[in-house]
Amino acid sequence: MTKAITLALSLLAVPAWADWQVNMNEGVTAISREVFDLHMLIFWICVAIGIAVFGVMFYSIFKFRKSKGAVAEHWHENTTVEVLWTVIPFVILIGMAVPATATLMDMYDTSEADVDIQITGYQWKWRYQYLDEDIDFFSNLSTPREEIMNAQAKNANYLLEVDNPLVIPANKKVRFLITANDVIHSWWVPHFAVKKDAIPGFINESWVKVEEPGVYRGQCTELCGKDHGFMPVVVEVKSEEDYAKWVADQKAMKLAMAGEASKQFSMDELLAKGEGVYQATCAGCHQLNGQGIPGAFPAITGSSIATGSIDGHIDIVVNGKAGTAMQAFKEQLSAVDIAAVVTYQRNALGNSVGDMVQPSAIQK
Amino acid sequence: MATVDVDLPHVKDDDPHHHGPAKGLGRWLFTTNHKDIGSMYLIFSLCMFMIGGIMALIIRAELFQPGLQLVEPNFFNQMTTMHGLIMVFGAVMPAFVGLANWMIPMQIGAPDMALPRMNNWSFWILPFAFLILLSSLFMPGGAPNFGWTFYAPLSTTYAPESVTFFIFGVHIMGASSIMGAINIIATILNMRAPGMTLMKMPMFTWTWLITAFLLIAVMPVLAGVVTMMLMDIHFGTSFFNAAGGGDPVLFQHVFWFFGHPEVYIMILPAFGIISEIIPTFARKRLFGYSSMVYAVASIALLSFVVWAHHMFTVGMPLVGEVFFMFATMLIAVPTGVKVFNWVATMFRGSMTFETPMLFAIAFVVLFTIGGFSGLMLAIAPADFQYHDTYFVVAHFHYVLVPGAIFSIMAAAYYWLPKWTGHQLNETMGKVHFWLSFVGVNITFFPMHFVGLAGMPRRIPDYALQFADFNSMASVGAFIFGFSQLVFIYNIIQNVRVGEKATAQVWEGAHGLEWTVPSPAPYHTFSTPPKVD
Amino acid sequence: MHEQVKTKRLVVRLATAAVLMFGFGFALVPLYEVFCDITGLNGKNFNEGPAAISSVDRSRTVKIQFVTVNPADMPWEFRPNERTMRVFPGEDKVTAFYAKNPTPEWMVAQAVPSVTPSEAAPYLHKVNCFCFDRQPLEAGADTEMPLVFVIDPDLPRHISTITLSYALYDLTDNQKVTQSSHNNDKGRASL
Amino acid sequence: MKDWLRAFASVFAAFLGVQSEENRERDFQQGRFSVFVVAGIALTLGFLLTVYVLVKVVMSFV
Repeated sequence: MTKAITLALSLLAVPAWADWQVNMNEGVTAISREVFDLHMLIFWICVAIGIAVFGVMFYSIFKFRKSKGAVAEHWHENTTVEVLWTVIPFVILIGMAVPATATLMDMYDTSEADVDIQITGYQWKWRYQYLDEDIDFFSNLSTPREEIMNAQAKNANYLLEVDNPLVIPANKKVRFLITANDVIHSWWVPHFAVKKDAIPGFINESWVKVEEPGVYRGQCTELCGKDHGFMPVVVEVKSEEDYAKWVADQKAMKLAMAGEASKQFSMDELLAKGEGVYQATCAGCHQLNGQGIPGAFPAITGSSIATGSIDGHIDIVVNGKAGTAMQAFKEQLSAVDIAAVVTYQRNALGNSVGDMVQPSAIQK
Repeated sequence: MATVDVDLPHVKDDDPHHHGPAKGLGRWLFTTNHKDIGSMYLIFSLCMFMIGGIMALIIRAELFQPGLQLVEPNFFNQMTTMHGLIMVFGAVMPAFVGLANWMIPMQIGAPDMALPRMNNWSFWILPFAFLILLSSLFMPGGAPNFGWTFYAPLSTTYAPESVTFFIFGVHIMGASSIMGAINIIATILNMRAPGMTLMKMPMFTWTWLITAFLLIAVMPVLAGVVTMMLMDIHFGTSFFNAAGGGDPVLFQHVFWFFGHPEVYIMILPAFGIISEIIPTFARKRLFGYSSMVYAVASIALLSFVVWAHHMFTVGMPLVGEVFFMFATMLIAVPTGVKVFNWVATMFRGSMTFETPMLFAIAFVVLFTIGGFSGLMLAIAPADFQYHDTYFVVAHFHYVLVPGAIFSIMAAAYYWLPKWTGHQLNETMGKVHFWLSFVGVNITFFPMHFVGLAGMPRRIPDYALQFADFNSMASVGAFIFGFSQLVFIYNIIQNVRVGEKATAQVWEGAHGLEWTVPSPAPYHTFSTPPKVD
Repeated sequence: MHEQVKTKRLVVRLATAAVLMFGFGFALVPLYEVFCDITGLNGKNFNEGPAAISSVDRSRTVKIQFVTVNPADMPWEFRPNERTMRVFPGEDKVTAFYAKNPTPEWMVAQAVPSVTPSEAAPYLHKVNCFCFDRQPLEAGADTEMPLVFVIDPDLPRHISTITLSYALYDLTDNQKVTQSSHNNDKGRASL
Repeated sequence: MKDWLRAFASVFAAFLGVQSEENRERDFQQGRFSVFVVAGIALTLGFLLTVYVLVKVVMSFV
């Protein structure tokens, strides 16, 4: 019954923002414009050849019909014509190969970069580490599950929004060192024309020099499992001053977080924060109602771990469970978040154990 | 195609000791007759086409609107993977093998295939291979969900339990293809009627001979790659696991070394069919028969040196990218140029437009569009924007659906009167054609747009800017899907009823197969025909 | 009958060709290793041990970065002591990587190196590297793992930055014979 | 020696995808299958080499 409702609801929710984009994004970097021009050049060449070929073909379809008394001729070979129609495409191809090679060489430019960022693909999120600064955070999909399940109208950036976007300076060469933690992913931002596979155990590199500040969105482009369609890439390009300010803020926030870890929280504060963390991180597998998916993901409600010893519960959230989809969230969640979500799981979703965890009790 | 002016007196094949087919199920289980085995391959391929089609409709139904409506993401990935596997290995390849089994012996004047018993066996292991594959849908963890290209480590370390069933299924399909290829080469090289020299062989037989060599060269490599996967998963080796010194990119290289010749295996027989049909309905001999034969042979050889254009974004050094870009663009010449041969055949011909000719013309037009998008994909820097988006999905569906599938339908409409002995219902044939033609374009042309706009492939849900073209594609998919029921109706109708078809069937047809009566008797050419 | 013999011979030849191609599929693995070593494809390089490099090229410096990845929830702490170094090509350099095993059990790990840009891989010689062999660590222990390397002076001049990354893989389960006390259930649960 | 030369010429024509009728008849009547296979593989390796050299030349312009 609920499926019928959601189906009806989705038909009604006419996409607020119809878009009929038919062509490639021209992009905001010199490289992406070069690629766009190359794409259009080859497209027009193909259209020209197509018109020629289909023209002759449809001409003969209409002119040489038996019903109009056409009598078939008997020649069936003419090597000079064949040589001609082989050499001409050959020359056209060379014409295409020259600019293509030039663009490809520009892309493989190995000059020194101003900012180096390590991008690591995880199963179904991205991790950004700034090599020169001590900044390291995860970027998760922030589209609410209700929108995905059609219980709520979809916002304009549906499925292309994250909680912590990657922030880079404009007009600076930013070099990306791309690798993966588990399976092969692929990091793509259409407006940069940057797409590189993230391969576990190996490192790839790419770079970008963005001219206009703004927010640019992309997605993982290599099948990486269940939520391959739900790990977007959002890059916020700031001017140099804003970027410097952002770096300073990040560092200050890191210090504050360290301080906060030693603070004592009340049960309500922990529950409120815990609910947010649960929906953003845990609901993907354990589901919103904590029932999980039988045979695939265990339920939280009435789980022996969530109602059992609190240390066991913390250990499985911090270190995960090897050989299963339960990841170690030690690096992905702050001590405060882990304390909050453990408390939430023990005192909500049908469990009411009554105890709570302080961030100081979490040693990472 | 060399005209074969056979003035064979019309011999009714009724010599006394002739025995018709056995009765009941035994006929089909133990048959060694190339016509029965050909029919079984074609019926099997049609069933697989329907199953693969249903999965495609599930995919398109989910993608009709943004948001998850029908299926959860893991099952969606199973549908895309199984759709790919069933269509490639279950619908397209068996259909071509079925057409080869039916037509090659009759086209070269041979009584049957060279190894009839192996022929029976290479068919009968196919249904079991697909039973193994399809049964994985009902196993814990579900069917394979790592795409039909099954990249490691998603297909090895992170695969569901059923990956082992997938591996054994692929092994058996590979064995069937290799045995089929050996059988076809032995038949063509050793059992041609006297006078039917290699120079006079019809184009369908020529393309199949070359495809058979390709099959023997690459199906073992596919078996190799899945065996390496098996060893990685169960026997603790590390071919593709970086921890033990392996390399996931090695998997991609070995897979695509098989993969690219495989796509030629799926299109060369289609070249052969179209080169049979267009001359018949244009009443004019194929333009440049020898160029076609030589080009198809060179395509087979050159298809081995371009595989890495599927991997431009994997992080190859610059030298590798430029090499594979140049090599791919160069081999596009002999392939693309063949389209001009067909157009030249139609030029100054005298054409009529029955259903087979309609499908053939649609093939030439739409396959060429797929060829153009393929040429755009060959440009490495631009491929950084196209790779693994819906632009690639549009490309390979244009070369496969209006390409391989339309050529199989054209072949069916072209040779069915010879197989069943009944004339075709032209109007129903045209209904099926126009519905499929409209459906195919509404489904796959918008995919070019969403692909260029930035929609990656293999995702169960998408951002709002891709919504409109996706709903169009989904509507087109249902049109195309249900119009295949008309195709099934036409086939059944043609088998059961329809006025008597003459031996010649089509006015402009040439070739030994048109010298035997319609329906083709159970045993043809027991006494080899004399070809001058 | 003559035709039977010809068919039999042809089929045997074609079948052997198929078996040879199956072997060729497996031969692609060592072929790939050799190809990687020559071209540095995919950032793999195998030039380990002392490199016969005499001269030090002081006309330019090359920036070398060290990057670490803990794949598949490897619980160890693992980071380079020095994130970036500026070196002269031809000059032997030493650095170290810090590793700590926070879990309550004995573990062993294997580091897998990778270099980018892959064009530079053949020019980076690892004289002595912790990635040559497996690194065991007792519960709670930590260590400094040495790396001695030198960059070949005939590194192409347009390469100014080399990044050397290490992925530290946990090899404890297939190394250990007895089931450890820590009940890390290694059973294959479905995903 | 003559038919080796002719085989190479025919295979090269095949790579271009153009061949005349009488060449084909001559090839199929006199040519030996093994000669053509060797010529085919040799020319494919030749094709590989020429493209590789072409790439190196084009890259040297950077």
